Amino acid sequence: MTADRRRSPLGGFATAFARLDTGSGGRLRIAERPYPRQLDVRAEPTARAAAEAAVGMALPSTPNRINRSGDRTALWLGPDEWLVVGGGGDVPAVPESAGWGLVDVSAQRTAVVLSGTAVELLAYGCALDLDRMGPDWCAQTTLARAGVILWDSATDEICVLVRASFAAYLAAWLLDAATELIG
Amino acid sequence: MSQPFRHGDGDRIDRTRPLTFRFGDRVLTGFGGDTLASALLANGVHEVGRSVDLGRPRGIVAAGVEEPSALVQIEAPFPEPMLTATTVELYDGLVAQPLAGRGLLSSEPDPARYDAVWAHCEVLVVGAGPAGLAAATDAARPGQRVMLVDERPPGPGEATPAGVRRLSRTTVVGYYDDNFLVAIERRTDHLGPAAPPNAARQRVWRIRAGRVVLATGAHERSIPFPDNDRPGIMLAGAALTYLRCYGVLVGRRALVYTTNDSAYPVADALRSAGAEVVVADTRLGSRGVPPAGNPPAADLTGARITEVFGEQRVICVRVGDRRLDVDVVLVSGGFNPVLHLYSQAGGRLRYDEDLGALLPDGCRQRVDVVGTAAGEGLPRCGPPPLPEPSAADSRTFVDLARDVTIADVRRATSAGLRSVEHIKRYTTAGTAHDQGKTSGLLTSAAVAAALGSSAAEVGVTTARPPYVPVAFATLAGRDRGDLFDPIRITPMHGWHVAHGATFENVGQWKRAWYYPREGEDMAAAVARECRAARTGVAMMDVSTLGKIDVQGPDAAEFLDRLYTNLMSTLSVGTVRYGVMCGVDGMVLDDGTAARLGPERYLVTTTTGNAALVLDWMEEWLQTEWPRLRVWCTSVTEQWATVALVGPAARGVLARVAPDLAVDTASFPFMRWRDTTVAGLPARVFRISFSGELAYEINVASWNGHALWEELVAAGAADGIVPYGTEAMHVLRAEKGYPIVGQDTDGTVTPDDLGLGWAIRKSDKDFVGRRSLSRPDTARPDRKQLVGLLPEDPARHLVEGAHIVERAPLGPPPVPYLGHVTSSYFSVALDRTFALALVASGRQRIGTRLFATLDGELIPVEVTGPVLYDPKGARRDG
Amino acid sequence: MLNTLAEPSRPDRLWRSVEPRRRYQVVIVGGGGHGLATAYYLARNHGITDVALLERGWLAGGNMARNTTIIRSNYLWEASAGIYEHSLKLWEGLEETLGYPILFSQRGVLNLAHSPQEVRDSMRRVQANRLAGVDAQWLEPADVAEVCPIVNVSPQVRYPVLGATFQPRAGIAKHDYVAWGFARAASDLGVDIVENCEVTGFDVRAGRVTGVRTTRGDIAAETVALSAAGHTSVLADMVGLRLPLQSHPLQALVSELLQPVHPTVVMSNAVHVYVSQAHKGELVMGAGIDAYNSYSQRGAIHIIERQLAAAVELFPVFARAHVLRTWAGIVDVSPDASPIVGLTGIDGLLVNCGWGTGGFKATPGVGWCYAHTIANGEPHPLNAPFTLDRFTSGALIDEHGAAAVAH
Amino acid sequence: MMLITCPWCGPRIEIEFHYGGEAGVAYPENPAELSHEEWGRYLFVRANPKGEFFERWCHSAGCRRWFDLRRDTVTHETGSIG
Repeated sequence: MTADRRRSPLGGFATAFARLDTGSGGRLRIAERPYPRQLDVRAEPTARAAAEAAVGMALPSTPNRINRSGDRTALWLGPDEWLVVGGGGDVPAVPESAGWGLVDVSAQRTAVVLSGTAVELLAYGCALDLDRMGPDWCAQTTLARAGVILWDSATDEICVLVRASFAAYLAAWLLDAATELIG
Repeated sequence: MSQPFRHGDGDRIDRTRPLTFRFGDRVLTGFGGDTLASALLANGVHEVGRSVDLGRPRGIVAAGVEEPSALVQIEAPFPEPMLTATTVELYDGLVAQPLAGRGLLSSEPDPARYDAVWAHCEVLVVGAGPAGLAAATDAARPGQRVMLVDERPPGPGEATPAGVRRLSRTTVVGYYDDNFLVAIERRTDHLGPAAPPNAARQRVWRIRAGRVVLATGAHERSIPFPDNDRPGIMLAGAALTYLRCYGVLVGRRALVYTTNDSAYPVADALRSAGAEVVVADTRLGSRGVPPAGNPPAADLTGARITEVFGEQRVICVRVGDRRLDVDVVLVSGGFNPVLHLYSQAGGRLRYDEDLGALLPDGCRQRVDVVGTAAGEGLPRCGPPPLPEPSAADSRTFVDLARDVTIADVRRATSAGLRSVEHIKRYTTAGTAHDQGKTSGLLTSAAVAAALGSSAAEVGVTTARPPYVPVAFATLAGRDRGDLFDPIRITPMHGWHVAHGATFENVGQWKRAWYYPREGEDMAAAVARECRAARTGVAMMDVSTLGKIDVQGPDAAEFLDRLYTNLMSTLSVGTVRYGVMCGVDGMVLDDGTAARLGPERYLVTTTTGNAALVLDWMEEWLQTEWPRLRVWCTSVTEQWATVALVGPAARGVLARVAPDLAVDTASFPFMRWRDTTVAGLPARVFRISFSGELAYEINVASWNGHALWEELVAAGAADGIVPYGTEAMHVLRAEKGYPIVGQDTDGTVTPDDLGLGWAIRKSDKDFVGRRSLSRPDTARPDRKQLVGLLPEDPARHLVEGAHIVERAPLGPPPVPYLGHVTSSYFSVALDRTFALALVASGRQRIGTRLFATLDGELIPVEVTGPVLYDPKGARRDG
Repeated sequence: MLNTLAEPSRPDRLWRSVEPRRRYQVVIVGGGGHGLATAYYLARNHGITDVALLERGWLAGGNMARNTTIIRSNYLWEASAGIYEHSLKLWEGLEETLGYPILFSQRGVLNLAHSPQEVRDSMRRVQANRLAGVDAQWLEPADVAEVCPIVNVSPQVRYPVLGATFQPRAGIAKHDYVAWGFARAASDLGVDIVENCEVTGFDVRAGRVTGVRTTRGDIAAETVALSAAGHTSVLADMVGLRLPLQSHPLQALVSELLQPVHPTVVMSNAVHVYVSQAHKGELVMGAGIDAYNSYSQRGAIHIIERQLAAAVELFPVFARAHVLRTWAGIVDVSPDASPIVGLTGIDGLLVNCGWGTGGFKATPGVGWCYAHTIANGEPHPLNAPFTLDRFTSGALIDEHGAAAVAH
Repeated sequence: MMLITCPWCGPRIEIEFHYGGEAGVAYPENPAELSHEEWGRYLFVRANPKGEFFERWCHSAGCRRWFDLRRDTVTHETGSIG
């Protein structure tokens, strides 16, 4: 493997994000966290344990909640679907007739982290009641006119997972929404 | 003297902040906190415009959003049509014009920003009057979010209850399902030219509330009498508002004309401010007992205004046998609780005889109405009295905004109209900017009188959003320009831009259309790109194709049920073209399915249908076949895909994929291989949408740009050419490959497209199969996809041209056989050609038909759809 | 060709709203534009005046009072062009026919194309229209700007205008006056117009509909003709007739009165805008259809917001115009976006429905053909293709492409 | 704007959902055995009641699950089925 020649969907936005940081006096920060490992995991109830063993962590049972384990987080996407974000190593192989499945979707979406007045910024285009999400939440929803996965990635930080083809649109939309902050 | 009618300190104005503005050709002054109306009145200006139909002078009637008549056009800082002077906050440099009923739109682009935000609360209180404040205070408690929304600017010294979020200059305009309310906040209008350019001028609040409290107050209404529209005739409550809030004495010789006690404090206040006031009470023998204080008695009882003198301004009125010289007439015909939002919410209204007004009568949504909006403390004076029928009825207005008189109403009823809805449409009453806020019940009363029925029976017309007019741009918000709709791009987009590609919109995607070189037009560029693909090597970004990972023990069975051909018979490592039908048997989408493993497939869809096909799969899995153990996952953006096409493609691939045996025997057509391309982990498909030797190379999308550049470099020796969607369309059309959405329109079956071979022979069902045997879908003379060769090989048929059997055309309607779906110039064939859907097309191969274009007839020969390399000899290079 | 601002005349005589008799030759259920036109042509073309027109509320108070009054005939398929063009020809003489000012204004309709595929579809429709005898032409962006200078034809917008089809004979009319004109004329010819009379059931004897039950008593009839648009399913259910219809809200809005700015009618399916400026000066604009079934005459605000975003992109001059009022009609949509007009398989019961968003422009044309069907017991050649049977045979008349939402 | 309760994700705005029309219309066991009339009815005829309606929705912007919902087509009041 030659040198890393990857390009992240929002590589071109770094300076604009930095300008927002200074312009808003640090009140609001937007940054891309590129190349997050993402595994889409599907499992029937009976095969749940096997899937968890394969990805090496427990998958949340409660809708719109996450489990954290070391550098990985498992997001609830549906009654039989999860997204395991972070970690590394080989993608686990799925045995035949296992009753669970897995797809490497690491390049499908990129991660944008919002910190500071993230909730206020999201309120411009997200209909969720973000003040009432409780701890360790995640949600699939729409932000502006793009489908996203939002999750509580750290204290005072919300991570937005957006499909690569929509990322530039969403970044431009977020920066425009923040116009009043940068003056 | 400037502002001769200022009197005392209004509690809303700031006398230390003088402001200069222009109205019409007059330069005037006012104070911070003034509305345009209060500033005009302070300067003794009552007449502000002319009425829409009759052109009569019109003045200021009210002090708020209910204003029916004082319409102005704002000229600066930016033109805005038809605002009420009573709601325009004064600022330095305001320029307004009187308005004669019709607004003028500016041809200048609106420079303002607009935005929208979502908000959530447990309790939303609408209206910050006494009742609203009390409700908000009462609701405020830890953990409970209370929003208090008020249309006025924050008044000096107005306290917001602790724990309450207050929005001022914010008007709730709509009340929708599930306690969803929409409010408009006017954020910078009052700053005029000083408004910061980066701030949104107006903001749409989308509020979801657990419970709503409507403290929306009541609107005073007038009393119909001849010439009751003259400037200087206004609502009594408004006069008090102007005095108390804005320090404006609306006149010095006032007649207070009332049906109820609420006007007595008004008379009292104006008298103490030095005005001469005569009180005329319509009630016979009433001494008028006002709510509090030492009441002045009515000077005239059982009184009726029978005549008004003065055109631009009332100067004198006749009450009974008395003539009174006045400069204002202050009218109170009772009050209408403001229940527009309640009604929008689905609330029922009942007519209350005592109030002569509608009251809330129950609503399915969680909403309470409090204060005067619920009728509390309103005078129980019944509806205002109507004058006896007379010639003056044609000057006695019920709706000033639309110039509707009692005579108009009677005309409607005598024409046979009975429903208030018909009468509204006949007279246009209630349809103006104010939507009949002050006039609605007067109109109903007039209708009732004309029909000899009651206002209760007549009712009122339905209140619809918005409660007050809202600018188009405000509701448009930030979905403008490039943000109007997402622009979806591929990982190689930057390269295409840098290399001068022109783009076409394909759904939300921007796709490279062609790459013109210096001095090339579209035709030349496309010809060059096609030539490269047919004779050398060319490459295309096909990353936009939809990709779906289908896995699970029943994946094969699942795909067999959705595709017209069998996918279960694919062996691992191979790829198959497939067609999907809707339940109606019409072609839904096409693409390829690659078997990645015994229980895993990767299927592709057309660019436009990626989401539709995934939804389609999920719908069948979840709602019809829950027992199938299959999972579908979109991987469209996981992979960047480059098509490497042309006789020289193998050599180029060999150069960048050293581990891959590229010879036909080791890597035959319709197979896929995992390997390394340019050092990047890749999956290569040997499939072709051009008939040439071709590979589709997939890498993780973040490596797409690197792969593209490596291929450009590796192909340089062979003069590799990047090509766009137009060349792709030409190449596939030369081979007769249809494009779903261009050669199909939702009425085309697989057989119509000549894809009968892709329909399984086994009788195993697939979605849509039953529809293919319906009488009409089984007809032999259906429109079928064929090729067309214009007899003049230089003649290009327009896509959409229609096909007829014979020339010349008869008179319309002329029967036609079909239409041209695709039409191009082919470099390979050195001529033009087209694809068309033609009735019984396959039987007409070899015959001569005509393509019509705007009446002209172009002779064409019908051929099979495959015009280039029909034997498929070029597939392996 | 700026629209005039002439105040329409207000006639001093309209229709007689009467007590229903107990028996009629024909009962038409639904006093909207279609029902009124049908009653009128029954009397005028076929001499059948023993007709009752039953309206459950106030006359023409449904979609007739709620539509955006666009009149055009440039539909894709021969069958559609046939009936809509017949209708347009009738519109052209309707003021004289009815002796009533309906403010019919042939200011032309532009259907914009925003993508290469829309250009293909537009060309196809223009060619089909010309063969069908419908006036239609293709305009390049520059020509679009000539016809309607306020349209933004800049290539710099998200979905640029790539051209448009133009039907010069198309236009608008004043919906209420159309209804009242038909009502007065029908009433004069002896048709009984009955308002506030809701049909609550049907009398069926030996598989034949012999009358209706109403909130104003039972009424016998030799023929019962449904003409109830969005409420057709509700009525059909009463006789166990299941129709391929779904009822949806279709929203519209109106601005304040403005000085003339918009000389024609512009429709854009891609961005769901269709707008004209009425005679009095207000902008009348149609929005998209709400996706779900509904009988509530209101829609969701996001549809309006989306439509106005598109409108302001397309017409920057509209930025500071104001929305005064929004509302919704209830449209009955058929699977192929084409109407169903004719026999039902139940003797004595006829149906006219499924017009979706196309009902207003068809008013005189369908009235003419439906009256013929009622009078002769078999369809007029122009409505013959619009049978229920096509949903069995599969011979649909798919107008989704040409119609989409913006009729 | 309706607030629709997804059985998994809870209340979400209607924009997040895809409408599926009448609930409980099953794909025929053996389509080949149906008459043209029966097949036509399956293809095109759906209930269209004024009032209570049992219908299908998909939380397409969320968990992508289909579910049935009881909704009043006049008031838009919703409730789960069961």
